Amino acid sequence: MPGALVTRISREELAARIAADIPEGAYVNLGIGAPTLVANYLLADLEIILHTENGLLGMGPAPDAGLIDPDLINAGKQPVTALAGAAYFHHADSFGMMRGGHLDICVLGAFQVSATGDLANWSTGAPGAIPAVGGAMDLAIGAKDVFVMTDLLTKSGESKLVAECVYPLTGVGCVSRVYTDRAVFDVTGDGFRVRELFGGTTIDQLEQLIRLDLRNKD
Amino acid sequence: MPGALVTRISREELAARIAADIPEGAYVNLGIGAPTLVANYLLADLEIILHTENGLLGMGPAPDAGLIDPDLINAGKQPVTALAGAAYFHHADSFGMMRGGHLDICVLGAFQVSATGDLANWSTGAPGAIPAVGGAMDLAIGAKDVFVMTDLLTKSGESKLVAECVYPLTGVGCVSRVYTDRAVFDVTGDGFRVRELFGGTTIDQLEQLIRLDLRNKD
Amino acid sequence: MIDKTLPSTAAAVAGIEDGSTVMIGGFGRAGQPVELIDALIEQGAGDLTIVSNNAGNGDTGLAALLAKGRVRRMICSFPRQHDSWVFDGLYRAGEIELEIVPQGNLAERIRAAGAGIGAFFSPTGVGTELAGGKEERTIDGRRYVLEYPIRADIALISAYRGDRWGNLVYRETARNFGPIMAAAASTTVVQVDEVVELGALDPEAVVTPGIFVNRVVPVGSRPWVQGGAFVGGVDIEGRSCQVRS
Amino acid sequence: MIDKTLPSTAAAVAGIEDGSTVMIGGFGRAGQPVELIDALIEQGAGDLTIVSNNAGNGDTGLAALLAKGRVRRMICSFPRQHDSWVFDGLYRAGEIELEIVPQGNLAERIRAAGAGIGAFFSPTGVGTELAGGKEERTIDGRRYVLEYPIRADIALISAYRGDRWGNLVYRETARNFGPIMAAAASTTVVQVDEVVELGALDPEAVVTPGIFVNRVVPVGSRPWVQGGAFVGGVDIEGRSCQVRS
Repeated sequence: MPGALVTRISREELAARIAADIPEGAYVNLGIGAPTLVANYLLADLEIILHTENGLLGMGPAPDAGLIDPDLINAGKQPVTALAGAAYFHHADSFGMMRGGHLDICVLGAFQVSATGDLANWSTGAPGAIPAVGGAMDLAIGAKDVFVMTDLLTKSGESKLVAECVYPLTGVGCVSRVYTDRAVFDVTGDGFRVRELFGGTTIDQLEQLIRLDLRNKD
Repeated sequence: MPGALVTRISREELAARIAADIPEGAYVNLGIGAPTLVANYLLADLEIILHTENGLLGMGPAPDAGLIDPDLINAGKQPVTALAGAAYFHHADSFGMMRGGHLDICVLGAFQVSATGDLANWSTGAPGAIPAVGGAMDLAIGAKDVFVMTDLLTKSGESKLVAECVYPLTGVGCVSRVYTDRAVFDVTGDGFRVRELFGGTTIDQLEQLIRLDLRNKD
Repeated sequence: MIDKTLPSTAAAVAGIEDGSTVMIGGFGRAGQPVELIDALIEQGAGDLTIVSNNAGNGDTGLAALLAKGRVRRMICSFPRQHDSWVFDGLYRAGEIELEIVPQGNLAERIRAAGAGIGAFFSPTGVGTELAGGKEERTIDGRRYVLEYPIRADIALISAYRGDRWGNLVYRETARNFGPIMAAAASTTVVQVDEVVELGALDPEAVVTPGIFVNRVVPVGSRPWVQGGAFVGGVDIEGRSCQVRS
Repeated sequence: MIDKTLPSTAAAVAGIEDGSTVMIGGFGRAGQPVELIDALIEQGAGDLTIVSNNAGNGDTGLAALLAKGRVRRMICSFPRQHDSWVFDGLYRAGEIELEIVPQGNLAERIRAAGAGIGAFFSPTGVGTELAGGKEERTIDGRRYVLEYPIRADIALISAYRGDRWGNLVYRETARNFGPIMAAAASTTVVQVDEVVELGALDPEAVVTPGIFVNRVVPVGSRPWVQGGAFVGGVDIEGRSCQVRS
């Protein structure tokens, strides 16, 4: 497995790397799961406004242990807090905010991302699985920039960056950038392009791992 | 002019007559112009909730002279007050209330009403006139019951109840009842039917005035 | 005098018929009208279609209604949660129908019902299997699918405070689906922590005007909110927590 | 630190280009952002398309902008008022284009732009000349016409109080088109009576969250509202009135 030799960064390092790309003043939705980690690495002296689709802008960190308010939760149904400057709203307004293109960035996990920016992250299509989509499809098409946060390879070593998604789609042509443990990729009109390499990773190695061209052909 | 001999009631009496048909608890929009008079005749010990489409439920009467708040106006842009229990909302919510069928009654003026309940009240179609529709079309299709308040005849003696409207339509098949100075008419699947006669008016006289059948043919 | 308040949750859910479509507010446990659902279980209506974002948590509230076999069909965005074992069992046994709707389309379809919109073109779900069979159209270069309103016979929602005209305010993210479901149902039934005097709610801050509400029943404060103040909550495992100082 | 406040109305309207589509809030005079319109007149942009419910009153605000010949086209529901002589004159002289939209369709089309809806079927206007040429469809037995979003480059609105994140509250029926226009424009500019500290606005009562707002400029209290209290107004003829005791 060629990937085993390549330098990778940890999930926490990756969260910090994504956080570094989020400018002050951005309106940001962090998806359920690993993307939630990004919040821990936003610079404390920058004002970045977090949106949670269940009806809050200006979401703050988790409350101290023992100070949980069950009416105040995030989209993952975990207890959160609200910052000074927060606002509550109902679900139609909240998803209008997304669908209307008002969020600057959302960060989502992925099963697969295609070279044209298609995202698959809600269902593996496994028979017998109970389908559940939540806000994934709305987030995918809603934010100005959709960042994906994922390992480059699955546990069995298959690339999550693919020519075409095999898993059921969440959104078509919606991903702008993919942050992985080995490199950051931009989704361009001409497929994936490497934006940044982590550790000793080379573009040749990445091309071997994902079996897609990462360079212009001219 | 046969109509000249028939008993009529005054505009104020007509407003009182309409008010008497509005039950406690009804949500009601009173259109600009004569319908606004109806508010003066709602029974003071009944709670009837007035809607004004510029964003208020629980509209109260005009303020005392000298106590005008320019931020608190009705759809006719006249100063009003707000009752205890009032609520403010924006225009999309306000017109959603109408369009969604949540108002029980609206009372509108008319140029013409057709036997199938079409309403013409926003434009005479006169060349050179500046068109202006406001909320008329939304009100016409929005309320559960659309009451029209009008003189039966125009100043030149023509019936406002017609087989088919000549003036540009406000709404199709939307009027449920027409309150006139000579009679009250229900709009039925089979045309106008007299609900109530005022003074000495007879159905024969009405049929002569409006030149439409007012009786079942069987 | 208009008085939409009722003395009991039993009175509040009276008359719900077999085969009804019932919207149930809440996102997870926040805003879930548990006392009204308990009353609905007691009331006995069955063969229900339930519209709710999730499909119940643990063994209480919506999960308890499901466990009683009263629900024929769920319309929701996210039935599968860490504590949705009741729904999971019914679904795997083929004992319940499921329509999955992306959360924003669910919200907008409910909103459309209340606002008298016949259908709308949504960009959400385009090109996915959840748009399968739906009319698609490209407008100004963007692809959309046509989505239809979701209406209900009954909405059961939870709010924080209400008055006798049915005006409502909510609390924090427990607002979620309440305002749009209130407008989308023929009969809207609301449980509130507290009924306040008419005029006590700031008209600038009323979230659901009473025009959308038919019945209001006070169920008392939740354990974590008393008299309008946060007095300590429970975490997702149900352990009780301290008051914030 | 995010700070959307600006020191002057001139700074607030900087950069508005010739040919822009500009939404202007207000219903009649209530909520009309007169100070921002004055700044726009001074700024000089022309060939504008204006989206606003009315077409100006008297000789101030929107009417003054029209009088300067800066507006090519009006999209509104009700241009003809007792004091709309400026618009009336331009229209009769053929010097301005007019698109009349039923008020609820105007509001919903603006709302659709902000909410990312591609188009929607509305029952308003069906069978009338204002639906002429529009796609019609019968859904569940009711006739609808297809209406498209109205977007703008700039929205100029008036609110009561705002904070440096752009959160807004309004006052009474001056709220009208503000919240939906704020969401429908690429750049939203708001004049407020007062800028308050972040956190001073109740998060349950914020009507326009700051995500929809780009620039906030305080213009001081209106004559009839000072420090949050009603202190007397002017009637429609402009006569000053007493404070309510």
